[in-house]
Amino acid sequence: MHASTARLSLARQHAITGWLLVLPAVALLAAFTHYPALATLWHSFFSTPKGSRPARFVGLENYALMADDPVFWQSLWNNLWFALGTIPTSVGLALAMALWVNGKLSGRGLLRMAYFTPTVLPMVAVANIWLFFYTPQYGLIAQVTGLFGLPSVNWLGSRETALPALMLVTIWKEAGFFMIFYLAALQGIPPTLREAAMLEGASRGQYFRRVLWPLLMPTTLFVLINALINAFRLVDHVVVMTRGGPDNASTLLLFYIYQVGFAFWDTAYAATLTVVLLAVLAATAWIKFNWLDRRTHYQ
Amino acid sequence: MSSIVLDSLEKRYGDHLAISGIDIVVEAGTFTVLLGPSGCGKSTTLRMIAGLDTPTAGTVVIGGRDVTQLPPSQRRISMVFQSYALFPHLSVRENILFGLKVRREPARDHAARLQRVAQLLGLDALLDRKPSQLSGGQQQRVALGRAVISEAPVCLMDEPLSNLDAQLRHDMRREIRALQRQLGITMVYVTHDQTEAMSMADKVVLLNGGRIEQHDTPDALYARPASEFAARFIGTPPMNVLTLETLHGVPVLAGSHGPALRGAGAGAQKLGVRPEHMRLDITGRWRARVASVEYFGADSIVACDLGAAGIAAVRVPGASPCRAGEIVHLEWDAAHQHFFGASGRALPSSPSPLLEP
Amino acid sequence: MSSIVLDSLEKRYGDHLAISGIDIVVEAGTFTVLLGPSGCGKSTTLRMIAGLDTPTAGTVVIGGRDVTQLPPSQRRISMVFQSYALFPHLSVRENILFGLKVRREPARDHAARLQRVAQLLGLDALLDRKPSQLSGGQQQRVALGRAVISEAPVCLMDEPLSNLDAQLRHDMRREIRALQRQLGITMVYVTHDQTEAMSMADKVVLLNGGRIEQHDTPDALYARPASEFAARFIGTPPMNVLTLETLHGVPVLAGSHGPALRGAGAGAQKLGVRPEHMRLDITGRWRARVASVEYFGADSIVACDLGAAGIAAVRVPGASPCRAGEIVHLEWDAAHQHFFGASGRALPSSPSPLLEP
Amino acid sequence: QKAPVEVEFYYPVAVGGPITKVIDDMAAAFHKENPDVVVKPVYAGSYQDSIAKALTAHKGGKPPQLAVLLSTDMFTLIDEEAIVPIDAVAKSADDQKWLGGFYDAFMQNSRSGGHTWGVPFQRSTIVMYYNKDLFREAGLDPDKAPATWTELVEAAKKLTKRDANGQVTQWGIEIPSGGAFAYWLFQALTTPHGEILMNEAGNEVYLDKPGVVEAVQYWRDLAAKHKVMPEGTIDWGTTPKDFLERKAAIVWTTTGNLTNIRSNAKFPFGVAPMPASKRGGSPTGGGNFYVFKNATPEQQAAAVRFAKWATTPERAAEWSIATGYVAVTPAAWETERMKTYAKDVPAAVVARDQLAVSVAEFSTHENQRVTKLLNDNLQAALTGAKTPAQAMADAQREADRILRAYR
Amino acid sequence: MNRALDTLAAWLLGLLWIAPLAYAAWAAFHPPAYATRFDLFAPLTLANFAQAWASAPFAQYFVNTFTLVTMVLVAQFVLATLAAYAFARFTFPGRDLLFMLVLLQLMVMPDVLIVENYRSMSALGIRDTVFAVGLPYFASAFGIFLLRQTFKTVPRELEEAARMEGASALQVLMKVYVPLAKPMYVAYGLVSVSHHWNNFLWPLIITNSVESRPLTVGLQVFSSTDQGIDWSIITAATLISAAPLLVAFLLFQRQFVQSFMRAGIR
Ligand SMILES: Nc1ncnc2c1ncn2[C@@H]1O[C@H](COP(=O)(O)OP(=O)(O)OP(=O)(O)O)[C@@H](O)[C@H]1O
Ligand SMILES: Nc1ncnc2c1ncn2[C@@H]1O[C@H](COP(=O)(O)OP(=O)(O)OP(=O)(O)O)[C@@H](O)[C@H]1O
Ligand SMILES: O=P(O)(O)OC[C@H](O)CO
Ligand SMILES: [Mg+2]
Ligand SMILES: [Mg+2]
Repeated sequence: MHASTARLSLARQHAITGWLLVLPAVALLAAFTHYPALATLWHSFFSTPKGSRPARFVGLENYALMADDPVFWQSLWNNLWFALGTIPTSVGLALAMALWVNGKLSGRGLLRMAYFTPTVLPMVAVANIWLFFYTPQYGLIAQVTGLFGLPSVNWLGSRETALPALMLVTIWKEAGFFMIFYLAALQGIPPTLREAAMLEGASRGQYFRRVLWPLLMPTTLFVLINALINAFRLVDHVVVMTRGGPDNASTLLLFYIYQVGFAFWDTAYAATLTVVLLAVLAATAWIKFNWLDRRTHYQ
Repeated sequence: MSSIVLDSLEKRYGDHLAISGIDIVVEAGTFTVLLGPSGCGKSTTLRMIAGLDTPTAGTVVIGGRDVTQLPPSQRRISMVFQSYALFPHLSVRENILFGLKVRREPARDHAARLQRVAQLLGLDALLDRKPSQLSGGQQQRVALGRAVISEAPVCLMDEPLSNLDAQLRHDMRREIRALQRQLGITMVYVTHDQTEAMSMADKVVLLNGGRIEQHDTPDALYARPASEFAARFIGTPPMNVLTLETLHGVPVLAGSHGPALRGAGAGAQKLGVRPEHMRLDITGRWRARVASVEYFGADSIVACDLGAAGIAAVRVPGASPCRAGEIVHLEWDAAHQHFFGASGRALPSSPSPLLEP
Repeated sequence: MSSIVLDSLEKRYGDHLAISGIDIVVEAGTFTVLLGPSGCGKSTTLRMIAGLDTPTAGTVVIGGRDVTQLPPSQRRISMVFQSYALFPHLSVRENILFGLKVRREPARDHAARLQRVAQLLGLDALLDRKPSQLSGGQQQRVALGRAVISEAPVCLMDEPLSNLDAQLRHDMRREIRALQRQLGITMVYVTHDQTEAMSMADKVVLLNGGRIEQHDTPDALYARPASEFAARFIGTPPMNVLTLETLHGVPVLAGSHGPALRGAGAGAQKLGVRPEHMRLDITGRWRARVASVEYFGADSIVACDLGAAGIAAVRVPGASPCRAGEIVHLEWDAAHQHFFGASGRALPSSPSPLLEP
Repeated sequence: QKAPVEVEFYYPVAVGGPITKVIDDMAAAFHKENPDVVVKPVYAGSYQDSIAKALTAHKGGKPPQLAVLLSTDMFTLIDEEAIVPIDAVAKSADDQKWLGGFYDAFMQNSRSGGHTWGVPFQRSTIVMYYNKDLFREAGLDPDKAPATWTELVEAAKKLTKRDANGQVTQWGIEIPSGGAFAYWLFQALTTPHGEILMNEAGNEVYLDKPGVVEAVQYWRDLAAKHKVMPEGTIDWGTTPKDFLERKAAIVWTTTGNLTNIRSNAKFPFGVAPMPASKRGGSPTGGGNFYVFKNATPEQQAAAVRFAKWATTPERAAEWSIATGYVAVTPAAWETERMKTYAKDVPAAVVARDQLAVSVAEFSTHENQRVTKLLNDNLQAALTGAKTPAQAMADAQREADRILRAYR
Repeated sequence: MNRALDTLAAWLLGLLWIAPLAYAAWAAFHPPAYATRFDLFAPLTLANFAQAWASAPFAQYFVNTFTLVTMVLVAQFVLATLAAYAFARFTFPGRDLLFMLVLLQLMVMPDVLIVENYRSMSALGIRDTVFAVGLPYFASAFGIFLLRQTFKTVPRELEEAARMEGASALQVLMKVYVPLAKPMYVAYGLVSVSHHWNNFLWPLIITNSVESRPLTVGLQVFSSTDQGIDWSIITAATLISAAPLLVAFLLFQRQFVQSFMRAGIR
């Protein structure tokens, strides 16, 4: 056998196996994600078909429209604040929770359960419950603050507090979710490393910063990207709790898209907004991914 | 300076007793080697001293302070793990400096100390590599470096040289010993290499099945093994232990017709003689058949079949002219005889004049 | 049966050349030991043979078939990893049987084969444990068991005994060798233990910095080292290499006034004599000062300072009566002299009559 | 024998109780009487979910044949060419009579361009619920609800209670303004103030009229000036609870809430029509039957038959009693069951009586988009971000931009 | 000291986190009058559950949901495992591009795709089936991404050892990677099940009959806000539908704290 042809065939064999392994997943993804997503992109260059009025090619008109749409800009800004407000906190809390319930804390089975409940509860139901928490005067928060003689706040009804109130719900919903992944990842870290660090006189904080945190980077990367995407994807609670109000103070981009698409039935404009959202997400996620993945230690 | 006192230490894993009844005093600034067969509890003992595991019974006292309940980080101990336990995400440099950094030791010393340790261990060129890019021996040296640089008053090493070649190991041995002396470190050291144990130790603790078999100086361990186990464990090849029987009231090698063995105390069941203390001698009093010959460069080991008494290995210098199947005669000095009773304990009546002043 | 041929094998990691120009022929059914200092490329070479890494140049031929591009699973090789590579989620039993199961070897044999291997390695009582519940040596034995049970025609072992005690290691050595002979396995074995190399190998490949330094039988390696490096690497303690100079046209030890060294070829810069071939002798022709004495039980090493020529270690049987600072005289036979040129290569003009037929 | 015609029927659930069961029973009963038709009821979620589901199905090529959707979805459905006019299917004289038998107020959202597109089914108006105990405590006549805007403010002032710290413990009035319904409640202010917000063709709106701005100002003043209503927006969903918890003495919400409040109120309460400014009145609300275009003529005919059957006086009465919605034909109120019910629950009559002065619910082409901008601007005004005039001017401008295409 | 502080913080957070569930339990087991008032002596009742249970064919919905999540879970495990393995440990042309395409799915909002996917399901003739509810989720970018990260942290040596023993690529996957990633599988499984257990919009739109609809559609009957919120009923229904998940979590949570990668400790 000729060495170079053999070398080629080994590489090819490897490649073929690789392709075969990803094929089923990629085919399904293509069918149910990429094809519809492409169709969406395509539609963004057309007008919305209405009944017998067919779609006609309008080029970038939808994009121009969007640039002039104050609600779009407001929702984009809201979303950025929302992302900034939720991502670091929920990821940080998730990690803290994972460390707590992974350690020798008393009653950690129960705690694990407590942290995980947000993931189990359906968002619609949860949003309704939070609605009660936020209700002025007799809502749970009002009842508690009332005990201390503090004024009752119209959390969801004021422009200043509506978005932060939604952020809190999101953090609550996400932290436990991400905790699960941190918890699982912690299991893969050999305990000797902790022992070695402790012997070297490392405090728990130092062990965390210098050993655990870098070793958890793959998980953090995963969680960060998901948190980022979720910041733009979770809207169920907006629907139930504020419908974007008051006066768009809590409108998030996807909620707006949802309204444009499923309430206004302006599918072309919804597609346009979606393309922008996709682009923003893809760009940040890709940069983040490439940047972090290269710096991530995978043993 | 820190002495180490282990008082009736015990560790159970479920219903498996890994170690028990371990009483050891390691004096400050001395070098103690833990020796024993695989699985006898050496690493477990080290881990108890380090505080990585809590003993199920007993206490650990370091420098006069009962540290049994103290976390490892408060014991001021450095340790080389048998499995290295290198931080996979840190470079060699960062691995070695890890302790200095977390203990916030003055940063200006780091470079100099690192440089010294790296040079000592031949790691200069590898400082920027990750552990996964190192060979086994290089990884082990990094583990060693991490322990050495800390200059902690107590240092535990678990087979720190097992993956190094003879020469490097030889150098390391000397360096470690020098460092330990110079800094007055109290060292507990696990090794399988007897040369290492013999040449480095102030005291050797021989473990067997989780218990102490003998705790002595290397010389004494070699010259006066307290039991058949100790006798067989020390020496390469190990001491020959031959079965005795009583012929007309005098002890002789089993299956032989004499001569009577001088110095055998009452109840002697076994005779031990080290291979290096036996010689092939045409005038030798014991007749044997050569079973095999192994050549080791500097010397050869001739295995001689003594029939019912067993097989005795004889070390002869250089290449041996013997061939398997040949008949030879063996001889040894009475001074080198060790007698063991039925329980395997050494019988006191066998002095070793050669080693006595 | 499978011979192994490595043809100008090379492996680069980035711009670091781990091995290069490796040409080795391992004949079918023979036992080859790879020897060399830490980081010289032993594991890398094994990994190329196994197919775990692809060489950056050169070919691997096993049993006459070019397997350079074949995945490991198609090479019918078993291997003991230097770091064991035990499956943490499987019990000892499952670890050992792993290969049999994935290769779908007849299930009815499993029990018997497992039992034999477990007994051989003293793992009987540990079969249901997970690797994390084993001591270092026990883990190593499991790794060994996994390789041994497969009875593959080619077996690679990377320091398989480094964490075992002398006695167990001794037994294992014998067993591995017996098994290898009995099954006609082609074995490539990495070890740092020279005794192991010397006593087990048919051939020894001595590597240095990724290149072959010498490929020879153990005897030849000991008796006729091809270079100063080989000379120094083999033997514990290693061969003494003393500096020469030319006095009135004849080669003498540096700084000495003679006597002239017989047999020194032209261009000889260094003289090598093994410690076991030197003796302290009142009539010795070379005068030296005792620098230190180390006692190892069976013998002692006396380090003698020969001034500008260097320090020579002399092995003397038993405990030596010398004390540091004493003046002694050294002697050796001309037959044990090795001469090395400026490049470090051995000069041909120094026959070793003792070992010649 | 021919196979029975199948009619897929999407319906929302907007009120509590086992509605799905009631609908299933209706379909079964219908089939018993009309063996040649099988109506397959499909629960389609809330109003929002239902229109989403129906239009998705329409765009995906497999719409239902019949659906109950908000009356305000009419223009959207027409624009999407999803539905056919009922009168194109129901052409017989009897059918004409049937279509003429509904309250006219309900028909206002069901007609456009000279065609009837929807059949009123679960319809409502806004009513005022008030706590009689609290009225008594405040020294008001519990049997006389405030009937004008001025009276409302007066009463609300008396009904607003503060504790020692000045914290409000009980609000005089709550008019929900959060979520999607702000515009609807707003109509309960503009209608009495004599303003109509859009034309029948649904392509013009009149949001910046001074009267409309005054209505906004009045709403805003309740919180900002009179301090009888909480600042910020008030959630639609929690308003009934506020009332039940005695945190609000008066609330405005749909009559569809009557059953809920009746069963949970621990105090006597009254129901009253919208207080008048220049006149009385409220918008109507709720859902109509629509027949889908994609259906075969037989299915369309069968669908209409079912709608007709479901709105016969007996059925309409039954449905009204089960849900709290207003029975949609005067004839229904003449049935024995309804008469008994009206006697037992006089509050139920208030919504019906209000129909006389009621107007169509705000609905235009691009309905959701226009309502959203109206809602946004109302909320902006209510939270003080914009002046009422500013907010309504903005709303008008935006709406004009959107609706230009439909003129 | 430090530890006590930790424990305190952990529990405080825990209380906060469980508050909604605790509230749900409170409201569900008490008459509506106590839904927002906390009175130790409030009477207990099961009426809310009875009422919720009667409002929808929950038994059938449970079966549907159970079928759905099982189907989705199995498909996701299989497909994501294969793909993640390829992405983590194979090199083939186009790999990075493909991986980016996979990541794209994470970002594409499923809601946006509803119309197109509805069309596809109609074309396939599987509208209104449990299969159609699950199908678009079979290939999960989330799972692929997660498992890829996890597989990448498995020491290569273990794969090498398995390969030396003659294991095929698939055997390596099944016998080394999958068992070592077990905690991640448990995590991913819990999350996937929770997600599909609670997914609403797509099932609502693609299904029409009781035979194919999942639990959430039944639950949604109560969460419409048109009539104001009846917390008692909503919470009762929520508890009914979430109970199996909560129990499953209680059973599986231990799996997280069993260590699988502890070779070579000493
Ligand atoms: N991934 C890598 N990247 C860069 N260099 C590497 C990598 N792996 C190994 N090396 C280097 O290649 C050389 C040969 O390594 P190898 O593991 O073969 O050594 P070895 O002879 O087995 O040593 P030891 O006896 O210490 O195990 C070493 O210097 C090592 O540092
Ligand atoms: N987690 C565990 N569970 C059960 N048994 C254990 C556990 N850890 C260790 N052991 C057992 O305890 C005994 C002592 O182990 P230890 O590691 O101390 O041995 P060792 O003397 O260091 O051996 P080696 O020289 O092989 O490293 C061994 O028999 C081992 O199998
Ligand atoms: O809640 P309903 O059914 O009275 O309807 C409310 C209005 O129509 C909302 O637009
Ligand atoms: Mg050990
Ligand atoms: Mg190696």
